[in-house]
Amino acid sequence: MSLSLSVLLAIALSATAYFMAPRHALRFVAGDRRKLASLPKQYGLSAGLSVFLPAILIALIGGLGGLAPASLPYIVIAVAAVALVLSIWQSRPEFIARNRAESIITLVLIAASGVAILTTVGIVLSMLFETANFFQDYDWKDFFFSTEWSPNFRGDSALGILPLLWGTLYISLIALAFAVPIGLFAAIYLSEYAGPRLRSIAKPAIEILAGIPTIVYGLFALVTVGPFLRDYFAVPMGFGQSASSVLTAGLVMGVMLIPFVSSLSDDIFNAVPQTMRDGSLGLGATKSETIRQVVVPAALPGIVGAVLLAASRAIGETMIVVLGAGAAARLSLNPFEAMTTVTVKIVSQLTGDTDFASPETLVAFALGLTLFVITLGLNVFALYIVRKYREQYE
Amino acid sequence: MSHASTSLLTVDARTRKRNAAEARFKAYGIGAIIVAMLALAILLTSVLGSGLSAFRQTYLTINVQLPEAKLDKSGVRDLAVMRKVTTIGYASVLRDSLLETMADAGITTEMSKKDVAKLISKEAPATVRNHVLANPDVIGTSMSFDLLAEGRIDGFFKGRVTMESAALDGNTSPEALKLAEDLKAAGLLETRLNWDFLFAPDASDQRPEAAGLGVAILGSLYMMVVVLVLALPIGVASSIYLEEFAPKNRWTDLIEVNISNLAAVPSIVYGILGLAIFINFMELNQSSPLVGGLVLTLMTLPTIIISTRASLKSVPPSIRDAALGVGASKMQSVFHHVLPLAAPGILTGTIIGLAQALGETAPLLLIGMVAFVREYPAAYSPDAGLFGEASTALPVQIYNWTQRADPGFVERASGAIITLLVFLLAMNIIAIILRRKFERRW
Amino acid sequence: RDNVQVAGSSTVLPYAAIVAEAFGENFEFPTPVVESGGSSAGLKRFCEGVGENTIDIANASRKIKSKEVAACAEAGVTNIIEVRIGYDGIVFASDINGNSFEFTPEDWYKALAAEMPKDGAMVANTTTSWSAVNPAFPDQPIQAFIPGTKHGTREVFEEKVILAGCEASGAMAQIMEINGGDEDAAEGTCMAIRTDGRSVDIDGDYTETLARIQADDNGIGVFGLAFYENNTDKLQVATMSGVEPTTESIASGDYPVSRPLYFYIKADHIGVVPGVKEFAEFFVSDDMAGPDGPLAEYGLVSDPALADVQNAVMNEVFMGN
Amino acid sequence: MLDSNHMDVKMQTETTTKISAKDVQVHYGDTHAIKDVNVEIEDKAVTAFIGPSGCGKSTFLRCINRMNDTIDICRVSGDILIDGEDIYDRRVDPVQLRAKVGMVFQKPNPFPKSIYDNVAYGPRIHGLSNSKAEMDEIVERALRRGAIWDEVKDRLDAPGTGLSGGQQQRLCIARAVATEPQVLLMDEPCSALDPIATAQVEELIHDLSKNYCVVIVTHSMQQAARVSQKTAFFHLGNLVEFGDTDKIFTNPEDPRTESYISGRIG
Amino acid sequence: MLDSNHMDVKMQTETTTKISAKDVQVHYGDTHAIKDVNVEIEDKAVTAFIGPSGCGKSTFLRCINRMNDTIDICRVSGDILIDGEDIYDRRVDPVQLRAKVGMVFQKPNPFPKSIYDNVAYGPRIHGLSNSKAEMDEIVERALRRGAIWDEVKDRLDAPGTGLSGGQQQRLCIARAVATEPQVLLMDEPCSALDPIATAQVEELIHDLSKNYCVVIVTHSMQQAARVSQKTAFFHLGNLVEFGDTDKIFTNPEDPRTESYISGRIG
Ligand SMILES: Nc1ncnc2c1ncn2[C@@H]1O[C@H](COP(=O)(O)OP(=O)(O)OP(=O)(O)O)[C@@H](O)[C@H]1O
Ligand SMILES: Nc1ncnc2c1ncn2[C@@H]1O[C@H](COP(=O)(O)OP(=O)(O)OP(=O)(O)O)[C@@H](O)[C@H]1O
Ligand SMILES: [Mg+2]
Ligand SMILES: [Mg+2]
Repeated sequence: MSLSLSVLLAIALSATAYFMAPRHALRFVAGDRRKLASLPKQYGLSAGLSVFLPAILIALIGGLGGLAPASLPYIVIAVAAVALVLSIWQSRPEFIARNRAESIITLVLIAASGVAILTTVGIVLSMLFETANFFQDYDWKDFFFSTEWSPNFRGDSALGILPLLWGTLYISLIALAFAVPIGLFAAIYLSEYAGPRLRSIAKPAIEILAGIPTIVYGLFALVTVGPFLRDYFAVPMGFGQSASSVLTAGLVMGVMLIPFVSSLSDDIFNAVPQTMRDGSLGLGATKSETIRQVVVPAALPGIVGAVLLAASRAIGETMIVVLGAGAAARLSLNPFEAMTTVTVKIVSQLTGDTDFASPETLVAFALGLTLFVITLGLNVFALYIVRKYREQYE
Repeated sequence: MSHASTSLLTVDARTRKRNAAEARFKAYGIGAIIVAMLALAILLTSVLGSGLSAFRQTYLTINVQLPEAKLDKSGVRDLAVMRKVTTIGYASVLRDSLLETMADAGITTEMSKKDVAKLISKEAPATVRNHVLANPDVIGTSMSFDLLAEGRIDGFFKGRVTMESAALDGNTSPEALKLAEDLKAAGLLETRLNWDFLFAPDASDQRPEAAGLGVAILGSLYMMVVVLVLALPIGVASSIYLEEFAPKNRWTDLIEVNISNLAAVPSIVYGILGLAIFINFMELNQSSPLVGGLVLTLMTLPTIIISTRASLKSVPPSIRDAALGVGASKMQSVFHHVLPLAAPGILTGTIIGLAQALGETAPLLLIGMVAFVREYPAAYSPDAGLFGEASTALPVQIYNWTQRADPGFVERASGAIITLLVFLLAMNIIAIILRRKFERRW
Repeated sequence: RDNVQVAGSSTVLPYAAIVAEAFGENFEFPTPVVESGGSSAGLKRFCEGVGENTIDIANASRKIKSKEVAACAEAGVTNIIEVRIGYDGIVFASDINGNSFEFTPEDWYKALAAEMPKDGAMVANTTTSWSAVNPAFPDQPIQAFIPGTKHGTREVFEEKVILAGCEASGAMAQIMEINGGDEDAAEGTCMAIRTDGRSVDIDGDYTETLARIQADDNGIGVFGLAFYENNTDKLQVATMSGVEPTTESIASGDYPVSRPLYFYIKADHIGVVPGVKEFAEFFVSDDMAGPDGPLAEYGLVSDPALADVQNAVMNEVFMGN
Repeated sequence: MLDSNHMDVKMQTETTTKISAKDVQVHYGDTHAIKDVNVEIEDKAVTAFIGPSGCGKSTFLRCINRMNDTIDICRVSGDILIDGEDIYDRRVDPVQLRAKVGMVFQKPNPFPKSIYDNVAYGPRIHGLSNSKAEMDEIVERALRRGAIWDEVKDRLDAPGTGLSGGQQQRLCIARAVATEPQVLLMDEPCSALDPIATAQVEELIHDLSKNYCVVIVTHSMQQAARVSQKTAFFHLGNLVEFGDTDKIFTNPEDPRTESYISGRIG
Repeated sequence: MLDSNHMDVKMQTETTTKISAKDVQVHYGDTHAIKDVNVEIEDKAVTAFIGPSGCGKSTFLRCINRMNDTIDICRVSGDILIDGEDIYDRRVDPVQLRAKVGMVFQKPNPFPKSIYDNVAYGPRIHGLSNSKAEMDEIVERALRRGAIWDEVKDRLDAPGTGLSGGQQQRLCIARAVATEPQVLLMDEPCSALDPIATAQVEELIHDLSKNYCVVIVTHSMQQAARVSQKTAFFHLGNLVEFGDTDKIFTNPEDPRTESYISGRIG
């Protein structure tokens, strides 16, 4: 018997438990559900979950890493069957099934949050060893403090992270400076001014922007925006000749990020109770004053969440940066110059043709880990801001 | 006070100023919407403009002679023997048949036989060969085939290739285009709707005309099933725990920060993780939609969690109190009241998360899904299990096609982008409708 | 697993895909899965170990490094068959409507070097026009699109063009004079490319280079021969030292800038994963990799010593033996 | 003390009309909430709206400063004139209207901001102060008038939502008077207040009515009798009777008014 | 009519203690909202909490069914026993407690659902009905007891949030009684009600007290006098006086009670 078949069987058993348990309990009280300590469906839920979870857990743990003994499927089924009998036997009128069901669900919820933790652990671990290998070959001081990034095939590469960090920061800031106001204003307009018709069309339409593959944005940056900025701004203003620039990538990325800010903020604005608005309007505030001073502050945690999400996307984006801002690592204030980001270099060093055991490739892991730590810091800061300025309505 | 005796019908100076600010504010809003819509319109027109033609294709109608002497020398119709004749052999059969068909239609050309044969797609011999192997009886007869025309010819009828560009092009010539026009006049060549674009597998760099999205669509579909089935429940469950149940202390702060931070992890890092955990440790099949889906699930989770938590936060506590007050448990108050009110935000997070998952290439690079795959993956196979067979995905196909040298793939890539957007809309439409249903003010 | 899994260099990918497609059409085996992701990632996956969930063949646009072989051996991958499938020509091309060029390595050195020796000291390269590099050239601003440092092509470009130009122009000797005869350092100095925007690194692929040239008529880009041959209506190619790049001139060695392409077979998978050996043999067969085969037609420079390669595959000759 | 004050007010009988409503109808979707209401509300006086729960008092009150505009399904027809100007005229700016016609809502709705900011909000947007000191003064004055200063003076930075129900109500009153509106609409301003606080708020209402027009909704007949000069009795969306408070409570014309009044308890 | 009923109740003096609080202290962050309260609340009787706004009535009420658990910054110490069991014991499930101890909040907070669902929610989660018909009955009965049935019977599917203030308040009362709690805590249940509705709710309270323990917060002395057998007077977080309602209103012991009572108006 295969493991998947046994899991299917376990699911069938838990479905049986789900249907049988309430009946069993009702039998004691002659079908009068009011005499049960919990709702009939809670008996079902409790029993179904008590059957399903242990079985699936055993299947998962046993199935991991291929250490499954041949008997695993039978164990899974045996556990499910025992749990079935026990849980149905347990379904008596005085049994508080809701508590059981809820404690199981709480466990499930905790396990679900565990996924995020495990992911983090996994990410850190999967990068840690290679990062350590990298620092054996390459001086950490040069990595963190050198302002030069120029890998080559000869083995004397300069791998300073600073220009990459600067590029990441610069491009992300430009992208956010474009996307956050536009996204916020779009959200404000949609939730506070627009009629339901416009809203129901515009919101999903703007969300398409998040779904357009980034290569399209990249080509748009490369073919249209880049030359435009060069010809009409950079060259006349004497900022240089480069078609790819931080500004190009930032703006185009900003377009992509609009829906991240607008859609989520719009939902949050909508959740602010109308009485808050009424309170302000009743004092003779204009709609915009109400929005700026009451609605937006009340929605702040959600907005910060949306902006964080947008910022995260900006930091993680590659294609738009490659095509819009180029691949040259550079420390410069000029927004019309080509620069590049940490993420771009992670991808290019990982997918390049260099020796996979050389610092030029391993640097990708060090870059990833460093970025991880830095964004962690930024997130702590964001949490602090939210805590400090949060306005909780009733 | 300043406004003590003013008429309501005349607007006083301060109000005028405030109204101007109001109008400006509103204008910013409209402006923002217009900017967003304009950007969308520009991007969509450029994609549609260059991609719609991918759904049409040029076909040659050739009366193919299937001589026994060439295709089955033994004459016993033994499949094992017949297989020895490769597509190269069939290519020469097709060349001869094309020349004959042309002669029958009275079309002449200066070009060499070899160049004439180049009008036929390199895919065509395989088409004919497969047909013959499936129906050995047809050997010795002649039969009419609709075969793909070569990419540049196709491009010519779609306006991508011109006589001038052909003159410079090493892969075609004005004469070839002229010949194609003649064939068209004779009714032997036609540009028509091309469903194969959606259903055929990818083709190699030499056959842009034959490349299709079948495997990619299937792969993306499988991955999205995995993502939807895992990411939404896990994301919502962990947000509920963190927002509603978890004690508020340093640990939960840490987890909160940590989850926001996961959103900022470059997607390729999830590929590294997926390679390490799912392929090397759990020994799942590489290039499989299952692994792809798991990696994308991990990548999408933070998006869903962040948006879900934001919307859970925005539900007023009085609603929770009301439910608790009638004796609902915390769990019930959350599932019965808070969650429905937070649903719009959750669905938004899902829409955005799925959009990202559907369009992401980088993490798939490291788990082997950025690949040339021609065999359709099965949803289930005894060896590979659920979603375990090698496949690609739509963004991967787009990424691959944009890298190919033959300009014919530009159109294909745009066509694939259109398909991806349609796929995305189809996937999100339920979420969008549901979200509208749940949207309410109180 | 019943399909062959191939991963590695994106330069080799198109060739491998062409072969895989034909292999699937003409053999009873399923079409192999060919992944891209770069030589480095491909070899890394290749060296992860032996077994069903590791790949069978790694494509590479360079020779496997000894460090990598060691890593492979550590993971149990000891029996590796190295197969050279041909050469990748590297050409310089510009917009079809622009000026045409006849380059020498020296021109490229003078145009792109970060610093050049002048009067016994290194000075930054401030040349902005091709006519300043070589009076024979038109007065066109220098704008070069060269492969980013992740690309194997970059290595070839630096060594076979820039370094060669450095030596040919005599700059190499002057640099050694300045730095006191340190040859390694001098080579490094020669190959340092200016970063003032005249030369733009392309981390993407040739389609990006093409798009950049189309957006900027002055641009001159580095392409693979195959890419150029598929886009002759948009690009004009420049000669190098008077030789026009074609499969023939490269095969004969007249055109100097090219590199070999390889794939590596995990011999332990032969007989375990069906079709590995058949695929490899088919790949290097005359029908495919020969001078008249589809690979050559697509732009691969056929290996003059293809017969040796075919033998090595047939006899499963391991590396190092 | 209160009584003597009332006498003063009732002396100056000849007053001008501030608000007049003509044939006002309000629908919430299909619900006909206000039916054909005609009423003239005097300036510098207190008018009380009474009537059973759900009869339309709040609805009518909200019409007077066009707060009903914010309810999508609400439609208002007929004319409401303030100082002879139709407030539903297209030229009327509801913002200016609401600055002139302040409102205290039935459910206290403090902003999720500090107590200080709650009160300072109105003066700030109307530019009523030039300096921090002036604003402090305005806030203190408003909180004092709202009879809540003593309770919150030590925690002006605490959030307004963390107050008790009655405190919130008084905070909202303070917030409304801080902008010095000409007309003040108060929807059950004392519902959550203890007798002493109620007395203080009634005192405030009385004070305000010397200069402004005050309309209150109340369920307490006693309160209506105490503070108002005119009373309007609503029933099922109709304005059944409107007239001098004395008259309504002692000698109502309509049998419905009669029975409502007499049904009163304690 | 009411009076005669009151007589009945006051006859059966010997009652059992339902709720007893010992040394209860409540802090909101730094604010000390309840100071050392000790009280014994009788079963099958109505206890009224009175006191000036902000004195801690709601806070104490919310302690009794542990609704304060939901406020992060709120800390409760001391013991509260119901039927002799400490409700702050770790083994006590607040959910079961709240099913037993129902609550009507000071600010009406209907769910953003239909009127029907608002009322049916409690019975549904407690499994009080076997069928749709039974549920319909429960809902109707609850709405009738909440004195709102006539107003909403034609629009049970309309959202509860679209009701008038007083209607919402009665809806919340109906919602609370629908689950038949043993103890009902009502925080100013009549604050937004007209006299007739108030009378109906008082009637309900009286009915309930025959079988259950009812605690109400009110600002109306008259109401306290009318409906309650015991009255507790809070002041600045202290329980100043607790005793028979008659006694408190006629002969208070504490001067603070005295002055609060005498400050009453009308
Ligand atoms: N959530 C809270 N956060 C901080 N302080 C609070 C909170 N809720 C109430 N308080 C404070 O605790 C004290 C008691 O409040 P409580 O709500 O119990 O008063 P109350 O007697 O019900 O008054 P009212 O009659 O006005 O409703 C008040 O000073 C109030 O400001
Ligand atoms: N937002 C709304 N949507 C639909 N109907 C409403 C809305 N607000 C009020 N109603 C209905 O309109 C009628 C009048 O309501 P209104 O709020 O004016 O009553 P009220 O006189 O203020 O009552 P109360 O004394 O209870 O506050 C009621 O029947 C009510 O149910
Ligand atoms: Mg009202
Ligand atoms: Mg209270």
